[in-house]
Amino acid sequence: MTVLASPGPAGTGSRFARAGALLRAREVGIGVVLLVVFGVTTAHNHNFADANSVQQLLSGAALIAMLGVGETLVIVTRNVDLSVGSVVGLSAYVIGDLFSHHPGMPVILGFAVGIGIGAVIGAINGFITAALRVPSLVVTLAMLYIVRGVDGRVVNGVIIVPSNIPSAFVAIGFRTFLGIPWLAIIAFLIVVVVAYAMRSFRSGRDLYAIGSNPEAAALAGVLSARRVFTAFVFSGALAGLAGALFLALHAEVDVTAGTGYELLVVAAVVVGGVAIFGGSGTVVGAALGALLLNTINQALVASRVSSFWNEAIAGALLLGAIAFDRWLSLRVARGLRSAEGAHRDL
Amino acid sequence: MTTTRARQRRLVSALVLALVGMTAAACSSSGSSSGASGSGTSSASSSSSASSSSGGAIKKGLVVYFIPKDTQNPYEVIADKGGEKALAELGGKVVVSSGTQDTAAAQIPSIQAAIQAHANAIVIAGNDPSALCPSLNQAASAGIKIVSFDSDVDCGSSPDHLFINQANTEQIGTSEVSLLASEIGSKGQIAILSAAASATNQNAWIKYMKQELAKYPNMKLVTTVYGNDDPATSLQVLQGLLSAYPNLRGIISPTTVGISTAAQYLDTHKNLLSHLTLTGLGLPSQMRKYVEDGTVAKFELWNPSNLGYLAGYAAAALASGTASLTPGGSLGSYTVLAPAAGTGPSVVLGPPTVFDKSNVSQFNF
Amino acid sequence: MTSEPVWRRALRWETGLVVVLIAVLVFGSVRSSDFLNTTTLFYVGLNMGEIAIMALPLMLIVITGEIDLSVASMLGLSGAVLGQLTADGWPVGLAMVAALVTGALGGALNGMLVARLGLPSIAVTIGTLTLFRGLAEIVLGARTITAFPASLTKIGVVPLPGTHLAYSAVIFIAAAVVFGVVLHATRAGRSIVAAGLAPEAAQFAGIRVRRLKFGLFVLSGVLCALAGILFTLKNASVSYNAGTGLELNVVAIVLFGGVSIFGGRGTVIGVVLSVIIFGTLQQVLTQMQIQPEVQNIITGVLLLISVILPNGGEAVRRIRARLRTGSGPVRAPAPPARSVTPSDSALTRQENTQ
Amino acid sequence: MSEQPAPVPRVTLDQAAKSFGAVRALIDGTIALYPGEAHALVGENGAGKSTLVKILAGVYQPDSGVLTVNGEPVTLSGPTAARGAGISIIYQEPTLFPDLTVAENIFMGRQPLRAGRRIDRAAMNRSVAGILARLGVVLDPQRQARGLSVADQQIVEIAKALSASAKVLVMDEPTAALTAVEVARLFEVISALRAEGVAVLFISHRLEEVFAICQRITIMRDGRFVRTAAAAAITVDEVIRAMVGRDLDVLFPKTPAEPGEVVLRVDHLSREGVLHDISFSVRRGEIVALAGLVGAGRSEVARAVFGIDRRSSGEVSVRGTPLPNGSPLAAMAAGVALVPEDRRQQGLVMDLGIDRNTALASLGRLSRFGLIRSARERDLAASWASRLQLKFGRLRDAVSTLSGGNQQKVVLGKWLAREPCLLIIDEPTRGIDVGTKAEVHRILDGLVTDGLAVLMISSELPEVLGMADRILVMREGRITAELARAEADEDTVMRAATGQPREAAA
Repeated sequence: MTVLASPGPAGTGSRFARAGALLRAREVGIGVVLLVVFGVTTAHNHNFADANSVQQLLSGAALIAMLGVGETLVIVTRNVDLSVGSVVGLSAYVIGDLFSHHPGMPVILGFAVGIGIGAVIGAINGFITAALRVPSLVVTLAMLYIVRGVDGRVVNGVIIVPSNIPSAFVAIGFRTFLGIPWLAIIAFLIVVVVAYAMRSFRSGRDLYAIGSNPEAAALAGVLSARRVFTAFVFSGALAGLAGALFLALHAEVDVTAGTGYELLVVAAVVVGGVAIFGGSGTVVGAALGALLLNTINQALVASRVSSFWNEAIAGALLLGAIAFDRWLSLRVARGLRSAEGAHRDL
Repeated sequence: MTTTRARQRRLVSALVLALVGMTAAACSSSGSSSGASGSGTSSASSSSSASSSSGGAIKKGLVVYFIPKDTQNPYEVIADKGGEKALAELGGKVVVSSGTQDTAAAQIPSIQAAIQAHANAIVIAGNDPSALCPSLNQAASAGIKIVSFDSDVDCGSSPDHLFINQANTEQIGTSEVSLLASEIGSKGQIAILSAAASATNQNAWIKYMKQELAKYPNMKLVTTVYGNDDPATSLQVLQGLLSAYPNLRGIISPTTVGISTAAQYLDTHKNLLSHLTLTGLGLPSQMRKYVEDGTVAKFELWNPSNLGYLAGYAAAALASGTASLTPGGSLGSYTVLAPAAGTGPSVVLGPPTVFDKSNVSQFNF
Repeated sequence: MTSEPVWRRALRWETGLVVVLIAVLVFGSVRSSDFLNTTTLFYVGLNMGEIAIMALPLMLIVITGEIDLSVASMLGLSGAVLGQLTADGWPVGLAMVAALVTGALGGALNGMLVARLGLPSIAVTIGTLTLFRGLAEIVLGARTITAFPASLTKIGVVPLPGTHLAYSAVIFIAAAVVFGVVLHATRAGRSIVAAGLAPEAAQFAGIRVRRLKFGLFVLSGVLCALAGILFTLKNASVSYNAGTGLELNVVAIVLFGGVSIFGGRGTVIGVVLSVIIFGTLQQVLTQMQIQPEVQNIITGVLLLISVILPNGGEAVRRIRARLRTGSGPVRAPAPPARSVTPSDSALTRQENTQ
Repeated sequence: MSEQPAPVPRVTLDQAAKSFGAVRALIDGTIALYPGEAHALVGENGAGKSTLVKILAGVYQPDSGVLTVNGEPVTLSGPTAARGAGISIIYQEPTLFPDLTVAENIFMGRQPLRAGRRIDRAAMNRSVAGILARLGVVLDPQRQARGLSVADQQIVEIAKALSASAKVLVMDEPTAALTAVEVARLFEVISALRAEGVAVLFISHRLEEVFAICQRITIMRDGRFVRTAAAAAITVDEVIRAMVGRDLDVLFPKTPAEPGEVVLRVDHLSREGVLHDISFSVRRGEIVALAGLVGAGRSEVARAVFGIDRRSSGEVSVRGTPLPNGSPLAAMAAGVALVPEDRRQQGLVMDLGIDRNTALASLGRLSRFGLIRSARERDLAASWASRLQLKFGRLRDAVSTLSGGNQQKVVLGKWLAREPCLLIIDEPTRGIDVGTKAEVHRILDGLVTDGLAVLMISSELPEVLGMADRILVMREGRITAELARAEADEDTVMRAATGQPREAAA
């Protein structure tokens, strides 16, 4: 046992340090891939690095990144939220509808409504999942259908046209600050704040505990159900906010808004190194994952690849990213195991 | 009797209104496609007599199933309303039925429902050129008349069906190109921002655009990108397009989602306007903002409500046997055109309306 | 989790499904005289056939605790291959074989990534969902292939001679019987269940779990390719986006059929009932001219019910217990009177300062 | 909380009852824990021990009965409340968060905070380092818990309790997974805690341990309190009789073996970084035990022989025919059976019935034309259930409803149904109550006399010494000694297991 069997703390320390470095490398790794994709494309076509293009890279990824943050909170607890896409759609449309019928409505109210809608749907997801102990994948899949249906009833084929959206609102979609799109800034702030909270607050650590070992979490007095509930509410609220920003970005919305986002977001989060079965992963990684996927997609068009090839290549790269992340975590595990072995050597 | 007369009068007035509206638009559209405006006037002048000649024999109580691409497509919702208007005036009824996704699979149950409900006619906008043919065949063999609009189904003669062409396919292709050419001085790189790669009408128009482009040696079509009629995708491919071809001078987007997305982007990146011109097919309601603030100078469309109205009228006429699919045959004021490459017998609504600052605000669709 | 034999739980759920089905049929025939007839039967089979066929292997995969979201994309890809090769003048039979081989290869890719590399199947198959669809797009581009012999495309128009069933429906029924026997009465079936409930225990009992999963993904690929062929012939045409988005319907059907997303639980009869219910429901609602959006909502609600009901009893008991003692999953405000919880926070603060 | 005067018990439970539906898990739970005292709670599985523990832990609320803390009646609304009351529990299976650091594991839910309710990681790591030092353990507070040895996990659990400044420490079979040396270490910790006035509730099936460290013993049977007695005033036999309610014949029935021909031969077996050049053989009619510390590689040998893990070099042959690498199926075909270490994860499919589990390894022989004949399946299960004196309701019942001992019997039945020639059994009686323990040993002895070859892995020295004909001692993946039954005793085995008698230093 350890008492009899342990090398100098220095030795172990360094080993674990290395393991830790590798752990951090999950984010670093994605960053590297990101830079490579960007570099290669730019070398191939210099305009890929010009202001407009970069701005679009950022604001294009902003929405998915935002959704990815919420999705991460949920996935870390061993759950998943497939309803985000439909929430984006509903929230975007309802806000647009309000603007068209009450032109005077203050912009901020638009955001409030969106966040509110998302939070309510998230609360429903959360309650059914946490209180009734129903697999979230099924619950949120069902919610995806339901919200889409409701959205359809609301939209009823009437499109929200740009002229009805207050310019102050649309401005958020394209205005930049110091050359950085507001969308990207908002997403960035959300990522930073949530990342910090996930690391430095008990509630944040609770989420990891729940996903890492639910029974242990319960025994440690973690209020699992309440935390999971909160995670879903948060995910929903972010989806609602994303809906508002979707409207700001496109200045118009019909029923197609946000369709298919659910898979996109999960993909981004997974690429971002968040373990699909909970317990580990960071919102920073998720955001980077979103940025990476968006960059890849645009790089393909920008490199004049026939548009028929985009989807296939995107899919292949996605698989590559997942495999890469797996390889990385395996190395971490090996690092720990070797450290462990050494740990017990006499 | 009196009631029917009243209805006929309303029908007449409606047709006239619709067509006159178009003519006005055509004339005001600063001389582009003059041939088009000509045909417009002719149909207008003949409309009243035509409609009265046919209206009388239209059966009452006809049930027509309108099957749009999906129940949410704003353009088609307007068209369906037009159809409902027509059938209401003809004493029949329209059932709008389709899926939530614009796939053929989602439309098939609606066709089946029409069969089960012993409908008199089906008016369909095909999500897929061929996938619907087997089901439509079943409908036809159940005695249901088939009319296609907006996006034709390419079933050859099984079943026989009438295609209500929003505007002569070739004419759209050519006029789109000439619109753009006139704006960019007939030279430079241009690109097409289309909907789904499999959309029949899109591909048909693009084919003719390419033909037309042969006449402009200095205009080069560098690529066609597909936004799948989804704003996000459209925006993404547009951006890629712009960084891939920095010297791009013009974009044609023959789809309402594509053109409005592109317009919104240009509107928010005015620096691009100095060298980039956008045109295509769009809804005035969607585009008004961009036309009025100068982001887009001109774009085209026809009145989807009139299209639906005509389709509904045609369906009723076919179901009543007052119109036939034989080329040269008459449908109200319209003549049935002989089958051409890719389409069976068809009727052309008229030339597309060109919208610009002067008229964009007059249209509510 | 459950101390109760698997089959009894399932049986209870299936009786529920039967009730739902009867309800739908009664409702339908009351609302429309044109409902309870052989045409409807034919249509249900025609519309559900391919989805149903894809649901069978997916069910087994879910029972082993994995999932395959790439089914609809594989349907599209195999259809594209079939179409392209036929257009290239291959004999249709050969083209079909090629399509099936494509399915096997695609399934093998999924299987390799999941079973061999141990990647999470939900992530992998989201990736192959995109990949397969993309390959289909490369194969067909903007073209739509219609060059199929009428002798084959008639399966989209007429039922199997002597029956009122669509060809794809007949194939599904045959396949369902085979799947039922395999899952419930063979070593392979037991292995699948064991692998889903306790992978390690299964391995220690000499069950080659990885190989099993690999095989199931290949099987899924092949049957999705078969579905792709039927789908193509039914529509007498194929374009790259054939069947887009069907994956969620397939998953929904499997789950509504009572297959546990956690693996280990599920019966073929449940899935079959689920298929029939969804098919007839669609017919009823469309004939009643109910907007498709409402159909979506109903689908979602049914799905929710399907998972809430089995857990419902438990949940209620838990919540009662909570109300009684103030403990339990969703923590109620600290219980009154004699509880030590109030002092709890104080103590914690004390500890924190250590 | 200040020290209570000795006579006032820290915690008392009086006639607590708890039922789950029809099942009366606890009928009369009565116990009193005094500061500075180690109190043993013994009883067969199903006697209600763990239910009582969960009540103290605040996980369950008793249906009736009174719980007092420091003399005042309380309701523990949950684990947090229990911890608040100064009660800490160390569960049999350590409950750690593999993805989190050791420090976080210890302070989960109680992390020290700084301004703005933010977690003060520095302080957290510091105090954890302090606690670990106090336990004399070198363990990096910032390492991930994933990959910790069972012993180290146990340590983390204890550190958890200490960090909560527990006044009452409940240990549910803390030694089940520990080897003798580790147990010795644990006992030092316990005495240290007692010295600090902590009341310890110690639950174990190993009576020798109970008598070694406990001052007071409470015995339970069938959910009822039987008696509490001072350890000095009661004998092992009395305790066992009180537990089992009947006299228990000898715990290690072992008929001297006359070994036959070699069944299993292992030559120079190695596995990268785990096993080094392992060679030994097991003959017909003998029990060979693998002894050693946890992590010495005993279970790894079993896994490599059975083919769960691939071997990087070396030969394994059964009755002269070499086994292919990494193929459990081939091993089974050759007549090898493996009763694994972890019953719930590896031995059984907990949600399946007794019949299904028993048949799981024999499906091939139960089928005709690939179809399983359920009649034969049931007969198989039934016959083994009776032969192993399995206590059960219906054969359909999920094995999760059975007691640990009966579960182990199902695992045995599953493998014996294959009529193997070699039985590898890893921790045959871990977490099994005394009564069933003796039964399992009798079964093993019977099998061996019938000519089965048995390779037994056990962390319980008495079991090893009591049942084995030969003892192979392992250390760091190597076989460091082979001892005949005659020459083996605790001391020789421990020396071989630890290399030098260095434990004196620790």
